[in-house]
Amino acid sequence: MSDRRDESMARRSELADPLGRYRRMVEIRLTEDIIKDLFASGLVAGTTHTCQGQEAVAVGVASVLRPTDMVCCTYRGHGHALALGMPPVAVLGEILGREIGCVGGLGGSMHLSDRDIGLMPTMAIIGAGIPIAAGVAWAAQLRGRDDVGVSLFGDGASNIGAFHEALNIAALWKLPAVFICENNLYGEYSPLAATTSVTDIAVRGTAYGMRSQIVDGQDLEAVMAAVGDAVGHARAGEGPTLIEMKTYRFAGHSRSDLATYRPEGELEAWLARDPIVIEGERLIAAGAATADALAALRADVETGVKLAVEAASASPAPGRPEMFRHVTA
Amino acid sequence: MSDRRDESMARRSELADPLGRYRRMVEIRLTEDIIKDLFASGLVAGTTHTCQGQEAVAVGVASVLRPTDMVCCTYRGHGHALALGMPPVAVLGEILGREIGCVGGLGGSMHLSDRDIGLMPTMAIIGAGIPIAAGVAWAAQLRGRDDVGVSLFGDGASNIGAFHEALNIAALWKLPAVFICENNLYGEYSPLAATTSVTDIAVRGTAYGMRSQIVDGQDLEAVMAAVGDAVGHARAGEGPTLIEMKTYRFAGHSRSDLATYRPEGELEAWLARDPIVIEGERLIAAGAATADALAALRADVETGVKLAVEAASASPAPGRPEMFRHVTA
Amino acid sequence: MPKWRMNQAITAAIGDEMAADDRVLLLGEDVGAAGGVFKTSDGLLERFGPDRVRDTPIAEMGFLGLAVGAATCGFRPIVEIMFAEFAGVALDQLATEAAKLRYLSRGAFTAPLVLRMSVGPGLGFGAQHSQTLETWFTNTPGMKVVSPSGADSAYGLLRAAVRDNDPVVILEPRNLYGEREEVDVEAVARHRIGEARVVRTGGDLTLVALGQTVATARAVAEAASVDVEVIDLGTIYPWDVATVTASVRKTGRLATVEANPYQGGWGADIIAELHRTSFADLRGPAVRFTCPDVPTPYARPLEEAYVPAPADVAERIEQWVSTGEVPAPWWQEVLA
Amino acid sequence: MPKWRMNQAITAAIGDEMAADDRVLLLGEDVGAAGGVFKTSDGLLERFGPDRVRDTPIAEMGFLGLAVGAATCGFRPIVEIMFAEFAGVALDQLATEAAKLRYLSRGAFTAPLVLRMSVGPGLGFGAQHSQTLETWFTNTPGMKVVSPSGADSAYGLLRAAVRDNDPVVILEPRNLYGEREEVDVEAVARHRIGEARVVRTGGDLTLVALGQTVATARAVAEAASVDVEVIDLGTIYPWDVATVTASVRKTGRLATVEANPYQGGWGADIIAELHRTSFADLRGPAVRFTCPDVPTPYARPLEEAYVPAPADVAERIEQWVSTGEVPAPWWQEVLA
Ligand SMILES: Cc1ncc(C[n+]2csc(CCOP(=O)(O)OP(=O)(O)O)c2C)c(N)n1
Ligand SMILES: Cc1ncc(C[n+]2csc(CCOP(=O)(O)OP(=O)(O)O)c2C)c(N)n1
Ligand SMILES: [Mg+2]
Ligand SMILES: [Mg+2]
Repeated sequence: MSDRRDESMARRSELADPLGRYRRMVEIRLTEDIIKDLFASGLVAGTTHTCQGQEAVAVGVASVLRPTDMVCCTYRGHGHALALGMPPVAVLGEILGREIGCVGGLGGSMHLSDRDIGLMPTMAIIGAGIPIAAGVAWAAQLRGRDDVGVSLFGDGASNIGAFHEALNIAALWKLPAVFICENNLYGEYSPLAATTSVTDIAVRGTAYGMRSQIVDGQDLEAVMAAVGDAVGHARAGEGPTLIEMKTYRFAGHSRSDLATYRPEGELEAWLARDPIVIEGERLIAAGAATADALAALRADVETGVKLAVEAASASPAPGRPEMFRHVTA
Repeated sequence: MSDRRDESMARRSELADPLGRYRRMVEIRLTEDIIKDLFASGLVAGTTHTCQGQEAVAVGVASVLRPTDMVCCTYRGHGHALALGMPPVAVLGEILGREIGCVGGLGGSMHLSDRDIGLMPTMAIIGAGIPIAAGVAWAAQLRGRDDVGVSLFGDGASNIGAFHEALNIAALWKLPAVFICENNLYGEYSPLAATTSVTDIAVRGTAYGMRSQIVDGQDLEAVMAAVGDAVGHARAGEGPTLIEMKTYRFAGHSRSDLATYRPEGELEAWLARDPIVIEGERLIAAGAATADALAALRADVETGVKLAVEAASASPAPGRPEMFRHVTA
Repeated sequence: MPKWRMNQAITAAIGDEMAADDRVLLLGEDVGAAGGVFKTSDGLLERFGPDRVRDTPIAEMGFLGLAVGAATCGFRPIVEIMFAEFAGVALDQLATEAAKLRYLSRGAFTAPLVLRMSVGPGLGFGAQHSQTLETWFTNTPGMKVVSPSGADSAYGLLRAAVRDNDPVVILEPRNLYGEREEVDVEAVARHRIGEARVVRTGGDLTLVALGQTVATARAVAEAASVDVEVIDLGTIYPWDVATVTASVRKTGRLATVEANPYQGGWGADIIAELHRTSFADLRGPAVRFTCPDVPTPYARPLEEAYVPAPADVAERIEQWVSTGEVPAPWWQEVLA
Repeated sequence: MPKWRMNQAITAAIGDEMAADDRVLLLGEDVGAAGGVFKTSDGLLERFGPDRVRDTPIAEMGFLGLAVGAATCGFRPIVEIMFAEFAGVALDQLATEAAKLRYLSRGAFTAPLVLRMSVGPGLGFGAQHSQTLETWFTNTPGMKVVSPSGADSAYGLLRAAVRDNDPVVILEPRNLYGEREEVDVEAVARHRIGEARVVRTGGDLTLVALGQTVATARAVAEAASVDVEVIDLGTIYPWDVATVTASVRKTGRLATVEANPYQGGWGADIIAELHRTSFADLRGPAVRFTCPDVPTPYARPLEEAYVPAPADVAERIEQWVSTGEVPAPWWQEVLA
């Protein structure tokens, strides 16, 4: 599907521009909102995990990567897919289980991927993507390329064995990898303090002699700066970095979660740090846009996402023979 | 077998006395030497992992524990079994696959255990015993007992996922556990630096907010002091400790390993820090023994171990029906 | 008799065992404050407190290992691993540690724990959250593996599992958590580990089912013109050879219906063993109705086609009984 | 033709593939400087350097995952996991990630890796280092599982596995590493994944063997007065139905010999499938000769009794063919 490729690549380039990045954050927000609605309305079975509130991480990471860098994210991956360039229709189509989806409707919400934009199959087993991303980095190192492998995972994932094993090896072999923990303060319904013996995931870098950093994940520019630095470090052959993004998911863990476990006021405090608002204000302050222009942009994006839902809904489900393809070579 | 129990308990009490501890270190050394010979002579199949050079850790740990504390060690566990009170004949008999062995010859060299002395089944999967020991500590905590769970493992084991998962939970739940890493500088044939991204395993405590300490594992008194302190901390409900014992195995990894991978002079340098010699000199300096007395003691132990080999060899192999017992309840 | 959803029955069984025996613990991700992601422990934290109902980090190897340790000290932990696939990060503690402790210590250390996991396709969870994975657990002496077919057996088997002195794995069909069934809490002894149940008698063919396929098999029996005897295997390791053998002696025909891929699936063990015990009784070859040998597809129509469909199975059985010809798996037509 | 020990043949196969294709990598614990704990990579570090022959930490999940990642980028990693039991800490990366990558990406990402593990009882390694564990791997579409029976097939299957575009698991019988066999490096194509080999022709009975039991089956054939056809299955997933079916058409009798516990062992799948494909050809029930359903005992005489003994199997086969009576497992006598 080379049309898809061209479109994705064009979308990726849009991130070079501050307004393009802002627009992408808005697109992620609106797409996730619609996805929640689709599930809520019973139109889709299964489960989904949206990332409202974490858009700055997705867009910030994608903005400093090349398409030949490889990203291994999780089931909470719609934002990353969109940020890396995947068109909304490919995300929505996959979630709806349609041919037009990024993997033809065979994967579903938890398994977006597209090789062209450097998005690995998103793995739905906690921690599984961390060593895989390290392996991708190893491949780049072996080839003498300066591409990097990027692993995105949650705070909860920092408690699982694969995290530990992968970070030790990555540090030991000085792999060109960037490990990005999106610390959104919860793993499912459990707050960080109930599952994790430290408050800052970044301190775990010490256990591997790995450089690490805490970043304000609501601030697009902070994200770009930190990831850009880590990527540069990796490309230069200096080894991996662990970055902890302090962030928050505005919605529940998955489709059915109303997030009643949150302490009062917590969501509100974080809503006050909405990454889209922060970036919008910055653009306005810098004279790069007016409030009206941003509102118009939002309306435009909304139209696009609605069209994407229509296009996705119009796409047929994959035919039965598809089920038998790509099992083995 | 309550005779066995009485004998083991009596042996355990001998550790209250400095000379008893010295004697036990010698016994471990000589037993391990004989085990190496038994395998070398082809008398035993399978594999074995001896601990010459690490005796101070085994005896030091056992000396500060109660029989109701539980110890989970590894396939390199003969020293711990003997230190905790298991008679040489039960160790040797198990390794020879005889009825008289601690588990009737069904387990073998890698699977010594005895509930009476608090020795859990020794697990031969790297890292497996670490969460199990934490679980034992959890049980004590739940019961409101001040017993502790002790996990012994190697430097190489600190790179496996189970280590990470167990230490996080133990710190989080403030379990009465003591995690003791016997850093003997090698995991099989690989030196620490080839497998581990840090030099001191103790720094890994930071990743869990867990207190940790580096100890001279060749010095019996230092071992006792550090483990005693950690055990006290645990019994008081203050939570777990990670202790790194700097030590060395004088022999190869297992029966067939000649350890040719060691850099020149390394073994010699460590032989100069033989824990038995260090403790012997201390006893002499303190006037607690003469060199002659220690030599006599050694000869006496040697006789005992030889008798144990004879008794073990005279014991029959388990009968076929034994193979079918204790599979399920 | 209460008509419970299966997750309510599970909650009740855990609650009843915890009330009866204070050595019983519950641990897993979000089993406490949240009451379980499938609501299989709703209210238990409030009832039994955080010592006994324990939320864990995402660390299946770690908390299963903790349960093994606590079990050796006399506790009876019930461990929840949310999806059976996650056993892929923890299998060691079950199969290589817990199942061998008793043997390796000549009975001095045992691991009377229960490991509950949800299994099965059908809910749109995709390739990594839809398998049944029995065969990861069914060639390891020292443990037991059961799978309930509804609220009643979920209640009964769970209570039996907690009281069992060995590690017991419970594979809970995820698509049944919300299904209601009458639960006879008095007659809990009807569900014994190692015992299959004839849930529908019939004379023409024995259809062996497990977990979520018991409903499939019942529907097949309703739909088919031949007289199908349905056996709910209940325990898959060690399974009940005697009950299946007795049934086949009567019917002379054997089939299985499974929610897993064909090659290497659990039904093969049933058929191979019956081949030995009942060769003379079998009037023709036994047949397995399973999913095809592909990962679970996501798109709804594909996933629906993936699992054995009652109407399709019924039709093939009818043809088989009338013509004597062994039905080939449906996907052979698609692939041809 | 060289007469190599199996570990030499493995080393040669790895070396030949690495020489032929610089995308081939080798990684695992002590595979480099030490040449492998079973000496299956002796000299390869010197030959190919530390980039391509890589010692790893003790972190099976981690380094298998790294191999998956590298494989998606076009490398062909050969991963050594020393004992198959250790897959219990890493199974996720194989069965839930590597095997599903191709499907989930519609072919865009694949994991052409080889996972070598040593298996089997017989060497006094005790209950946690002696299992064969096929069934952990044989109901997962998307990967392949083979097991060599000596130096020749170890060489051939390994070369085929490296060239295969899917994850291939190689279960190497540990007791054969030191055994010599002629290796026909030219005729490597004789060993194809998915193809069984008739290694001894016979007319009375088909005896299907895998890995270390191929030698057992050959010895049975030598010892027995009946004419036994021995099939070396070679690949256990997906296994070669056609070859076994053709043999049974000729012999009319089928048995398996397995180095694993009885219930749920791989032989059941063979028999169940043959029951379907060859019902009319089978003159009587098929039989499985396996280990008993207990963990592997350590004491030498017990471990010797644990694995199927050629003389015993031969005797039972003779009785069976002459009397028509199905032999019961030997341990039923002990247990009775
Ligand atoms: C090995 C494993 N265990 C459990 C789960 C179930 N699970 C899915 S998401 C999730 C929470 C993950 O939390 P975190 O890593 O913080 O990521 P977030 O969802 O917050 O983005 C859990 C426990 C899983 N997918 N894999
Ligand atoms: C999961 C697992 N991987 C690999 C092994 C094989 N193995 C046995 S001992 C050993 C080395 C362990 O090194 P370390 O932890 O330092 O302990 P030491 O032997 O030095 O006491 C290895 C790799 C194993 N038993 N389990
Ligand atoms: Mg989180
Ligand atoms: Mg070591």
